[in-house]
Amino acid sequence: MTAVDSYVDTVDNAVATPDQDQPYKALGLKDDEYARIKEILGRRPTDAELAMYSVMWSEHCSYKSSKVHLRYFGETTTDEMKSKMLAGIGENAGVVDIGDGWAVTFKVESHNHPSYVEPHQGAATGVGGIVRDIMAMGARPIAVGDPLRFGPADAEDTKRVLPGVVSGIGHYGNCLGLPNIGGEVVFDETYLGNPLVNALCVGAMRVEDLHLAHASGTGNKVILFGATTGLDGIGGVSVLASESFGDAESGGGRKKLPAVQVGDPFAEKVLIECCLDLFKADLVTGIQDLGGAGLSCATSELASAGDGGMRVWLEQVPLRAKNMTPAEILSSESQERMCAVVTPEKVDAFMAVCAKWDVTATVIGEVIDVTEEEAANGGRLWITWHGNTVVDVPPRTVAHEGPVYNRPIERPSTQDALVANVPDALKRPVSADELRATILQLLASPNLCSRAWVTDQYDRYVRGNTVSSQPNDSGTVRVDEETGRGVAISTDCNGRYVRLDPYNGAKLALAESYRNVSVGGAVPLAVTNCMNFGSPEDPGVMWQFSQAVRGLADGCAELGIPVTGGNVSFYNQTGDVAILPTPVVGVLGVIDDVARRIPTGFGAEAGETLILLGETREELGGSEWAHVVHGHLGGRPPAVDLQAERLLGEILVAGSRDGMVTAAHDLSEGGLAQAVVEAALIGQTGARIFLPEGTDPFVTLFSESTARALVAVPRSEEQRFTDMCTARGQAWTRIGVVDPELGAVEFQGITSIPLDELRTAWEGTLPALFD
Amino acid sequence: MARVIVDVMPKQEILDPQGQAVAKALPRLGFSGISDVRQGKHFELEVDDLVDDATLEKIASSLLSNPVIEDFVIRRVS
Amino acid sequence: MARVIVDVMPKQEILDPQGQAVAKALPRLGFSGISDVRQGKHFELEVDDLVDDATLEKIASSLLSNPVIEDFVIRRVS
Amino acid sequence: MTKVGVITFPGTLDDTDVVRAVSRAGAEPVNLWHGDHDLKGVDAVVVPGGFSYGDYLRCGAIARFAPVMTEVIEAAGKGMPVLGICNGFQILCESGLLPGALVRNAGLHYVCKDQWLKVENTSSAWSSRFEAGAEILVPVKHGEGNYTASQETLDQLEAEGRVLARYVSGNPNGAQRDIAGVVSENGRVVGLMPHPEHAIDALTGPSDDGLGMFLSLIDSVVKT
Ligand SMILES: Nc1ncnc2c1ncn2[C@@H]1O[C@H](COP(=O)(O)OP(=O)(O)O)[C@@H](O)[C@H]1O
Ligand SMILES: [Mg+2]
Repeated sequence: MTAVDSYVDTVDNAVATPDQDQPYKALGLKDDEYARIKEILGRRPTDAELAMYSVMWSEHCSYKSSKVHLRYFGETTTDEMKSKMLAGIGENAGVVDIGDGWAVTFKVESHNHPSYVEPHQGAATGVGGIVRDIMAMGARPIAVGDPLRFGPADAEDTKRVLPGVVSGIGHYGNCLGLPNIGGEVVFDETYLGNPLVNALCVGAMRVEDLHLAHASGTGNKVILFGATTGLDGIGGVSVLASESFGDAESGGGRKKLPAVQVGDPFAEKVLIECCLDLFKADLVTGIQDLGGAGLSCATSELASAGDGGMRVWLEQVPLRAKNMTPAEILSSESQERMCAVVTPEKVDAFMAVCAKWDVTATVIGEVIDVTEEEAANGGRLWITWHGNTVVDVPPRTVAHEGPVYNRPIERPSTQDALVANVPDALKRPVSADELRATILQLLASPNLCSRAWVTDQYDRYVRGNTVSSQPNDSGTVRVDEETGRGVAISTDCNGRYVRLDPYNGAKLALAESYRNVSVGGAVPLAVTNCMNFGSPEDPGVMWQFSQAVRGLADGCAELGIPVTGGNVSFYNQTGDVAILPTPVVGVLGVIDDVARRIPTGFGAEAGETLILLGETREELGGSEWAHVVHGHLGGRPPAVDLQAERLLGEILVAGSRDGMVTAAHDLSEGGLAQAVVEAALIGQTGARIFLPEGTDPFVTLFSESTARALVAVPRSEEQRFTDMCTARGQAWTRIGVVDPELGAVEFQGITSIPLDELRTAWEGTLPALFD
Repeated sequence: MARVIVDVMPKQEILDPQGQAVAKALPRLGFSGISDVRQGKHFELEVDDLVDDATLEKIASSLLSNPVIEDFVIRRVS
Repeated sequence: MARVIVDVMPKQEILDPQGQAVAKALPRLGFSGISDVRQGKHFELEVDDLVDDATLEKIASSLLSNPVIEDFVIRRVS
Repeated sequence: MTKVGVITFPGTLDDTDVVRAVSRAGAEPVNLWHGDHDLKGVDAVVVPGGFSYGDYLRCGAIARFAPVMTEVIEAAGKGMPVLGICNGFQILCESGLLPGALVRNAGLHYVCKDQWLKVENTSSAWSSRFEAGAEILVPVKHGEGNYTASQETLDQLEAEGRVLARYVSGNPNGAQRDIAGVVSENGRVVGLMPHPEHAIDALTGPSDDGLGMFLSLIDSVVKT
């Protein structure tokens, strides 16, 4: 043990040595932030306090660059939109009332940087973290999903990152027994070096079981339970969101530690069951997960959300590494831990439940009274280490009163040129052979090919409630086995659209996600998001960000569904080059009986009529065609029309309720050609498509106009369905028939491609790259 | 031809859930006196005599182990 | 206190897909001269001096390895 | 009513699905806990899938020593029907109730997919409802389902008609002789990698073909 290791900085010591140098810069704090901490405390912080503030005031935890923009979500959420919302932005995860006494909570979070450093563990612990967020709301996690983005599919580093990320997500989620019901796999040059690993979790609970993270009630005990605390990810959080990524040195002269955490999904599975038993027995007053920023975050947030006072005996924390300092214990990001506030008379029963599950649980503190003056200043969090005070701070200043930046915003000067560079002059396929080749080329391209290589590594069956998952447009799980009530979820974002027009691009992400949920027959209810962007210190990136937030919020207001939560990940960039702005949007819908969900594949009944809903315009800016065939990005993205999306959604839900629609697939990247082929391959049946007369086949097949879906309607229902569309002003076109005998997809007058050939093209790409 | 052994172990400061699971199971099975268990990987390579130590080092660090979370030891046994 | 090492390897006649995957990856990464790779497990136990060889043998055969598919070797290193 | 015990170890995942399948078949599910020292009077036991004890060390290696398994091994010796699914199959092999072992999938990846199986043994306690040679569609989902045994053991299993089912239209894990499940000598203990409990309803699974295993069990208990 070195002298440095054994030295513990106390408050007394801090008062006695006001001028001692502190490594605040290495911890990611700026001069003025450090000065502000001194001002709050009226002295220099102790090492432990400095660790707490630095980690909690990091971009990742404090949202210091995004806060001023995110407020716009609240400002645009009307009371009516809030009517189904039981908890919103600010809680661990948003909660919505889905009817029959059920509430559902869902959230997406990023684990981008750790997954680049160590793909398997980084992605695995991303799943672990989001699942604990959901548990902290009192819910049982019921499904996970994983929107992913990587560099070019054939890049060398993608061969390292993608298989690791997929195995990490699969391993952790599969071991937890949570079905993976959806996600995305997108490839783009800008994600090389900045992969995006976003993890989604959905949980369900009875409305009356909602638990919010509060530490109220003087004398209540603070119990840390789950895994022991080690040296994992010390300082990770501040490193995560800081530009000095990768060179954080923890205090105390310890050798450099890896900023990654290793997860133990088994411990988390046991923790889930243990938590649910605790909730069932009503043993918990407040609960908080330990994620980024570990105990620093859990204690300061619990305390400031309650009556403001908390006392912690830090030496009580069960450790798994030797000689850990108080600062290290407070910043450790060891996984699979939770913190609960429990009334004294329930402590024994709490401990008994933990013992049943063999979960370590320890009383580490209690809720204390605060004076009026303390309350006004942000409460009191008092932490001792073997009798010496190492932290004595107002917790609100740690958890909620971090710095707020109004960063410079500027529309990049290059934006005009980008928008002016329209795809009109690109060479288009004209002959039948060229069109055929283009269909196959797009089908096999990395962004459009089958995701089975990824999704076959995820358990989608466990819990026995999965009604739809890959390759359907949305994932659907049953929540109530008696009534059949369930929820559907989809996440989407086309970063190229957002790059061309951040405001409308975000709306387009919302529109696609909304559409994916409604084509399954569910009614969209609420929205979550994960904002992945470059450096907030770049005014151009901040412009993208602020535009995207506004677009998403305005879009939600137009659709009447609230944003219930989200996550921001900045600094996704290599040198000066930022990733495509990627506001991943997740829409959650409700379906009152999952038995009437609409599948994506054709062929439930032979001879179904295929109807194209919506209007096709020539819209190829940012399209998959321009990207795959010409490596082109420019022009404007497709126009977004949320009223049209809403109408389309209503038509689909009505079609599902009345049994008029047997399959539906939305049109998005790759346009009609891609949608037809996918629905045929998924349904394992042939189809014949007649392109409407007088239209340009290329535009009809590859344009990416929004608010469109392809539906299969039994012949007996055709009249009723089209009458309904006409009556409600929904544009529709009869575009083909399902033909099981054909064994091919025929685009009449152009080409007929056998299903086998289509399947080989669609399914071959990822195995060839990653096996 | 030589046989080379590479043992790869989780770094000391990194969680080793596998080792812990074994350590916890032992007393349940009636075995006492084992205070700690760590579990790693054991590779046996049949190696041409021309392959030098630097190459083995590279193989171990780039393919057989993940330096972010693991350490390794190389031994030539014959 | 003694450190005991137990190495557990797939039996020769049992297919070892993990070892094979490594063996196949080596030439792709530009390493030649490695003709065979087998992958097993490596355990490090901290053991009380009272624990005798027969007990270690039992731990290795009943818990650490599965005799249907694996062989093991025990070494005391200190 | 036939009582079927469903064991939960720490890390068991598919126990609720087995409970659902048992009820759907018309029997009464009884939850058994890994620490239990008796089988609560059940007529049969299912060891469900999952990652018991995290599947650390080897799949099923730690679970086999749980107190409840001592009871199961003893009851199986007296002829009680036992079904091990996936991790349950691994546990039964580790316990010595079934021959062979399950090792890492040949492709080294976890595989979740709908899998066609051909049922061969229709005389076990869990398969009498199937026609010999019937092809059924049931999900597989595992990382270590590659069935391995010595050539003599495999020959013996085949000679005695103790291959419960084989994979057809593709082998998902490299299992020797495409074996998906095996039967004990007395025909009472069955282990298989695919998940019949996830194929009891076309709404939530690829088919309802799996229900036949639970119905077979009820027949066999009524008979004895
Ligand atoms: N990383 C992933 N994890 C789980 N499911 C995924 C993943 N990527 C794609 N999927 C699933 O594959 C299907 C096709 O994905 P995608 O083409 O992105 O759908 P869409 O265009 O309808 O949004 C969907 O069911 C989607 O949820
Ligand atoms: Mg879709």
